[in-house]
Amino acid sequence: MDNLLEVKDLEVSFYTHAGEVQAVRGVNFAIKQGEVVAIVGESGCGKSVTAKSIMKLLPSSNSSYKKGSILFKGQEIIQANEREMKKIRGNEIGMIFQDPMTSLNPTSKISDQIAEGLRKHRNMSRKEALNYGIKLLEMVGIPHAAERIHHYPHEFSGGMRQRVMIAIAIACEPELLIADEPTTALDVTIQAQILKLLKQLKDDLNTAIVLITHDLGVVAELCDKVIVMYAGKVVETGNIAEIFRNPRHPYTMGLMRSIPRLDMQRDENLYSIVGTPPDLLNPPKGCAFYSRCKYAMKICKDFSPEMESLEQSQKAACWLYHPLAKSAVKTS
Amino acid sequence: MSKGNIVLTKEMFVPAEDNFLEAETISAPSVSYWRETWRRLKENKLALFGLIIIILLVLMAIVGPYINGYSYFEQDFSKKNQPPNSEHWFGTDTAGRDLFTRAWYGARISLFIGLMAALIDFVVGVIYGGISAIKGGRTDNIMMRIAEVLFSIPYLLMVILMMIILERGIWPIIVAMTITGWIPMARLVRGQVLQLKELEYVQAANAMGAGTFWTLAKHMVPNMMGPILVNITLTVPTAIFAEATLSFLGLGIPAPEASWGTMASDSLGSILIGNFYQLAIPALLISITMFAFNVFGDGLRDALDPKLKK
Amino acid sequence: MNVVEKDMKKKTPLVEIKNLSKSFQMGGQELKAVNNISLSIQSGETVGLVGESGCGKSTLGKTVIRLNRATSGEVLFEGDNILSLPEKSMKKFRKDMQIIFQDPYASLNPRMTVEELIGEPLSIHRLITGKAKKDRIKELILQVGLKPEHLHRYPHEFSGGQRQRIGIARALALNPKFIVCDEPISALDVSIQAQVVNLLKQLQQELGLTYLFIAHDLSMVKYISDRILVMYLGNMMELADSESLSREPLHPYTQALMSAVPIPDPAIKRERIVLEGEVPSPLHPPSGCVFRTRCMHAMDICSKQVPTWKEVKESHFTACHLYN
Amino acid sequence: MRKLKVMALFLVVVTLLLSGCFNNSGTSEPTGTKDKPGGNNEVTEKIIRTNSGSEPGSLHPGKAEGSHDSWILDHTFVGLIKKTAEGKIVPGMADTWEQSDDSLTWTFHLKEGLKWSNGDPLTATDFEYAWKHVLNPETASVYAYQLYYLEGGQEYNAAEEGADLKALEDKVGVKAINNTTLEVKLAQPTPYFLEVTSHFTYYPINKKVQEENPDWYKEAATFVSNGAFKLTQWNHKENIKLEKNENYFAKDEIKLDGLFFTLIEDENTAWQMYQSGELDLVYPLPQDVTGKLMAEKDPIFHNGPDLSLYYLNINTKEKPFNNVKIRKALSLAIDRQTIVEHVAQGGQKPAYGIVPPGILDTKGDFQENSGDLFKEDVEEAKKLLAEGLAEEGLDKLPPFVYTYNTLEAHKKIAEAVQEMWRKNLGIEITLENVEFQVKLDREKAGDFAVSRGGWIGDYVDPMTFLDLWITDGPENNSQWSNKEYDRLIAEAKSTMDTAKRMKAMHEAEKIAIEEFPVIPIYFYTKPYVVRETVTGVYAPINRYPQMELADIQ
Amino acid sequence: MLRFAGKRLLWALVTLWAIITITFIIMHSIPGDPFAREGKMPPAVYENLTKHYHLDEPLYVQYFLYIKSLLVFDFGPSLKSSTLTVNDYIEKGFPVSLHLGIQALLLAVVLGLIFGVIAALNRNKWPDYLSMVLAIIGISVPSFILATFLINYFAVEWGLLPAATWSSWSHTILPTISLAMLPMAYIARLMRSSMLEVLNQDFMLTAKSKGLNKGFIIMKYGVRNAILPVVSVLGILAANLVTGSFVVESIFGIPGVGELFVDGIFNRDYPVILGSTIFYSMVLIFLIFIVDIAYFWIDPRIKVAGEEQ
Repeated sequence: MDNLLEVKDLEVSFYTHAGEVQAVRGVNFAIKQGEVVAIVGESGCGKSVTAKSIMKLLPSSNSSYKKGSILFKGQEIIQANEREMKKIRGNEIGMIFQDPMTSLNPTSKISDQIAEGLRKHRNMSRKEALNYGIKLLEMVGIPHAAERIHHYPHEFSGGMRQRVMIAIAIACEPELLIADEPTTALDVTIQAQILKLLKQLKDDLNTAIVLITHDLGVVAELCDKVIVMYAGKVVETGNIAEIFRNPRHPYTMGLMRSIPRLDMQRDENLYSIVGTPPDLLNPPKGCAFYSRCKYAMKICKDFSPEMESLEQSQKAACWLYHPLAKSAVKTS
Repeated sequence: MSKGNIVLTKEMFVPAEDNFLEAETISAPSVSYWRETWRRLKENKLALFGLIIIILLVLMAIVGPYINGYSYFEQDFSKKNQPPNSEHWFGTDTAGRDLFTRAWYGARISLFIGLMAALIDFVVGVIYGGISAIKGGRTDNIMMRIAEVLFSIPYLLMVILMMIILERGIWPIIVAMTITGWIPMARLVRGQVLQLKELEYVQAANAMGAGTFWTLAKHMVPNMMGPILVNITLTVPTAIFAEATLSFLGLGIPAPEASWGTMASDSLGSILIGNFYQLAIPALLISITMFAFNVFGDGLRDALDPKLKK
Repeated sequence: MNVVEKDMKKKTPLVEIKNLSKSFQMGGQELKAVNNISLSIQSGETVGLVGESGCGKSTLGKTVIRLNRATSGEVLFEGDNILSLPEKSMKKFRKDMQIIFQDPYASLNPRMTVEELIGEPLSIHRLITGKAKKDRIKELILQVGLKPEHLHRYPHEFSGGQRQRIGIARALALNPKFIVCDEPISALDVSIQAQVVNLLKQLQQELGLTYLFIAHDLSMVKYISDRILVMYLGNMMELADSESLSREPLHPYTQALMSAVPIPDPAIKRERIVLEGEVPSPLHPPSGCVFRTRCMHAMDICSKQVPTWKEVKESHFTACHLYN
Repeated sequence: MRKLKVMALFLVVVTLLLSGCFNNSGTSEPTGTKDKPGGNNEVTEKIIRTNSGSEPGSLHPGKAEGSHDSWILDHTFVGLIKKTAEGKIVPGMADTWEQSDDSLTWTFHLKEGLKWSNGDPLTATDFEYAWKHVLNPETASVYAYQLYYLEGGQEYNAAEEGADLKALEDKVGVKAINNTTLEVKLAQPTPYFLEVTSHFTYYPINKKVQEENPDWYKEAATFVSNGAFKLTQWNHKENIKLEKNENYFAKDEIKLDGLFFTLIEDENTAWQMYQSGELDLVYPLPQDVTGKLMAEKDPIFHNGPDLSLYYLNINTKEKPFNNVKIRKALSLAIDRQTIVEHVAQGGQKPAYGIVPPGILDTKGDFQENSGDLFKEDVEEAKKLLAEGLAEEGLDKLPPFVYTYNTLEAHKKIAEAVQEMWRKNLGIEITLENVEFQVKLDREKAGDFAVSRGGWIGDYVDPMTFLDLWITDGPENNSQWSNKEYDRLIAEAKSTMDTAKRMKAMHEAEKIAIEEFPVIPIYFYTKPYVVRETVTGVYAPINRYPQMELADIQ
Repeated sequence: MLRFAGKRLLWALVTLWAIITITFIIMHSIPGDPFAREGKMPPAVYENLTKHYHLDEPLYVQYFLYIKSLLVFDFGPSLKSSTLTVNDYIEKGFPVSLHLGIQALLLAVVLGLIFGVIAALNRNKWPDYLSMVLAIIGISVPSFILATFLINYFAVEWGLLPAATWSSWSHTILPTISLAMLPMAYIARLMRSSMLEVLNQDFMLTAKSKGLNKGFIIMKYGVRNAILPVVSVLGILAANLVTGSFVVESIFGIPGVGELFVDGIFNRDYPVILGSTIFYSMVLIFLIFIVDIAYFWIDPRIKVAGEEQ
């Protein structure tokens, strides 16, 4: 297997005064070179924590890796020390954050912020880094890059800043790019621009991308594989066609159906998932989706389902696909 | 699909009927904002230590002057300049007065000055800053300019003016402390109100038809309490400190009453003749108080700031 | 709602916005956030308001219910110009018009319990007290799908969707006729958005509410609105039935907006109109048609002349030189 | 690039700071006797380093005011006469003098060959010019009234606007008959006139210099004087350096090379500077230090007499203080010895009279001849208080306020007096400290009950104390009035007969003590420290310690 | 920029005028008289003095006379000194106070920032506690006590440094420390809380995700952003420091301008009161202006009002 990144049984917890919050409760996935994988789920489902775990960006003071491993090109990230991480961060893995307005250092020029990584990882001179930075900005579609590179972040609009963030993230041509909700904070028109850009980057640089989002529309545009997370666990994975054509986990189904389509009728009620996700301070012992699930069965309350292969690459964790459950599905 | 010890039966695979009941359940215990703050404060040992010192100081200010049976004013020249001993725990001053009693009597006055100054700062600052920010525009501009001008007028001149208007006693000192002391508070409140004014819950209140006073009392003040409290914890020691400096200039409280400031400035000369303790006692008490209020204020700031939440 | 009803109400619009403008002063310069907007909203109707951030849609929403002071123009509420009323008499109207905010985290005072939050409008207007008030609050919280046991909790203990529902309950407390929904779903997860939208729709049916629904996402707006107004840089671009707007968007900007909505179906491959560039600074809006700098159909005339607002098809208005 | 700029800026600032912008870089601060008291002998220049409060208001004899101005003037100027360490009057600029039979005309004969420090000859005209300059209303001299003894002096000084100043000036009773003869006409006989001429307002000024450069006195470079030392360095607000004046007529008596005054106001710091070897003579001293040094009989400690009285004003116009018995009770209940010993701690003398010691009577010392005019007696005080209250129809003394001006020493005395009254008489009073200016204001307005007062004699004669309390006297804050007292003072003022004068003044003092318009507390002293290596410093009764004749071993 | 400066200048003038007027009113409404003294002063002498200094004129005339002389930057004479005018006092005293103030400011800023940053980086650990305790000692000991202690030990007991006066650089050390302690502590506290806030910002994560060194991140991302609130208080702080401290200057016998503020008032030396007030206000206004400029320089987000792109 030539997996670029392999996450196995990852468990991450935060410690608060109220107790341990099990933010990630066993996540498995793998990404190959040049693949675009989406991690989808509601806020608080652990998708951002998973992303940050890969970069070891979680605050050490109150979080810990409980279990599992993260292998990046065969190297165990969890065991890596700061020095090794510094080589990986920004160099082999780039990261884009959700809010472009706060993710750039407001008191440094863009040129500096791009050049820093290049000078560190690529040993470029100041001048080389600047020229390369201009090239990068042009690449991410910033007009007048040679001039704009000397500007400060606040002189850019949100969309432009996100482009800058992307330029910074891809500066060292990382093999993996983690995009943590890169378009959530942006207008639709700008979102479209950013998605187009990411797609183009993927094609040009053959970068593997982990795209974290709660918007399935975005996923459909860009990704090869989808990982659906719920309450710290992966509930369904599969390639994009499978998932969109035939979502198997009730949560995925719900997600799919709650998106309004332009061709929908007004008086049709939108499908909605009732309730809110469980508190990960005391995760339910059964299926975490139990209390919101239309197809819930008695077993779901007390027993957590395992991931089960359903199609070629599609897997889901749901008791509905247990041989004993046939009747239950019919009645709903 | 069985997982080791779990035996799956068909009955388990019948639809659950009552599962939606838990859909909106919040399992965590309800924690109010202040309780959360208190908890975070408790975690900060230094701040807690500060709080305990403050409480002890206040307690001693209440009972201290009665403990060893001396009065703060009675002089006994035969016992002057005694270093701390079993009879006079903190020693005696140049007039043979018991320093232990005077120190705690002084605590009363100093703490009272500090607390009153803080209270007045708070009231005036909130009202002035609040009105300025809420009215906005030209009124705001003018009010802030007035504050600016006041800030530049010699402090001492106003203190003397106050002392003349208000006659003798402790009040002119307190008013003197606050005469420009409220300006930082007003600025803080103004800044906070300007920020809060834009917040959606304040706008929501406006949309409900809430009046200015309602918004201020219900939404703004409670949400500004954090920074305001922190500021107050700093005003108290600042006022104690400023009283000491005024005492140095001879504008402190009237004799024979004692405040830490007057005790310190009175005994400045004592260090010259080796009666180190006479200066050390008020100086230490001022320092301890400042320390306690400052660490408590710092702790409070951290505890109140949700952004620093772990 | 049948056609007859609709026609009847048309004669007495609940809210009538006439030539409304709102400017801000920025460092001595004038920022025209809302420029000459006219719109009638019928009772029971939902008007969607769409545009990119910074296009003035929120400002318009707030100006209509007088959370901002308008620079010029009128807002007639049931025939009364509420913009010219003294603050005192405004209080009466406040009961009839409410607002639901975008950010469910910022719109609830973190120091108040849910009960206090929902009860606040009742307290302000001193309509009911004691048990009646308690009952009303209970009724409201049930109405938005939460439980009475939640009443003593604080906002931070709720999820975004739950908070938004608390905000809705608060807006409903005074039985308003008109609610400005200021991007109530933009900050929510997709799955939760549906909850809120369904709730709003359901309440509208039950209570006969009138909405001005602001969003930057056409898909949801289209779904909830009867009519949609598209704004760009403070100006009206297009106004039409949501059906006809989505079927046949006239203004290039609307077309681009429609096209930008991602379709959650990998099978559908389409040629998207991706708008280049950014919204220009409203301090220095382009001359003529404000959209011309990003318009793929821009013509000479667009920079010279402001396009007129006209009815291109029945009840379908737009301001674009293409339809001259 | 930016980093470089910041670094450069930082370096500039630091160099600027380290190189320092000290006023006296280049000019020297004398090393004097270094380190430990006892000093060392490596000193080449004999310079005494001392402290002199704040920046002098003026070093122009006609405009100076305040004691520390006069301290420097005393060392730079000399008037017609001089006084010895023992208080004896000896010739100064004047060699001899005589008075007319009616004592109204004095003729002074100046020494020959007198010179100003710049070498100009000093003549009688300089005296005439200087005195008239002081009296000129346009000069606005604070101490002009010191020259009111001269005929026409007050009239000239009090000239209304538009009056013929020239004519009034000509009528002033001072005239240079020739270069060495000065004729002075007095308005009325003044027995202590000779004494008065040692006051700095009577010092001469160099007419030529004054006319050429009216600002001559503002900087060391242009300063011209006639005393033992000349001003050679004046870093305003920092220090003043005096050097031996080679043109001084008695320069052979001067052993020192100069004096160095550091202008530092804080007494504590001054004492600390003495301790760290930066000063050789310190006056005034912090109270606590005085007490300690005196108790230890430290050889560096010296204590001179002082022509001043510490007392309390009582507002005799205010009930119940209009009652003599009550006033007396208050006075008798104060334990002066304790105050002197434990509070003031400067070896002061408890005052049982008004006139301080050190003033010559017909025979012996005026104060000693007076003796203790009353005795402290708590029992008597209680009795008097009860009687006084009964007379006033009161059963208790109403609470009243004791006002003192802001100063540590006054506060401590006030506290002690308060305690004594509380313990001895059982009365409660409030102490109020006000700013000096406010106290003066209140006293002038009669808005006080008891207030702290002090008086420093202008000249060495009992009159400088006794005429304070004449009816409507400008310093009679007690607003006391006694016809007999007024008569006695008038009598003493109008006669040149010393015996008669002294008798009248003794009687007046007795009356004042019977009625207690003021409560005398103590007579000041003048405690100072000077290094043991320094000799010849003496403190005249109405002057700061004089270093003119000092020497360093 | 020029327009901005011009506008500020205009505002400054209006503010100054208000300050002058109010100070004028207050100082004449408190009792006391520059020439009152415990001694006899015949009315004639008093009249001569008041006439000489125009104090016999009605107040409004005095006011206009003062304003008139101000227009040519003449702060008038000192009523207590016939040697130095108010201008002289400021001219001679300000360089000294400025020197001392800058030294104290440098010390306060450098140490304050270091303490603040250390405290924030080690929040609620011993370096935090230690640096805060140090800082708080700075806040808690009034300068007159601190100064007395410093002189007593460094000069009298150990003989390491001169006790007082202002004659060489070594003389400046003790007063600098006395003066710097309070602002240092203040800056340390401010820096700590500001730094804590910055440490929680998203861009800190961005920086980390770039694989940059910790020290680099702390300096360029942390300190650079956290310093802004410190800069904003620097104006007032610096104004107070460079215009001298009465307490420190009088204890150390430093010929600065600090005493003007207090002595002027105690002596009712009207021109000195006004002069020192105006001088202080001008320094304050100027420094706040400088700070605004600095702010503009450090924080690119701040556009100076009135200057749009």
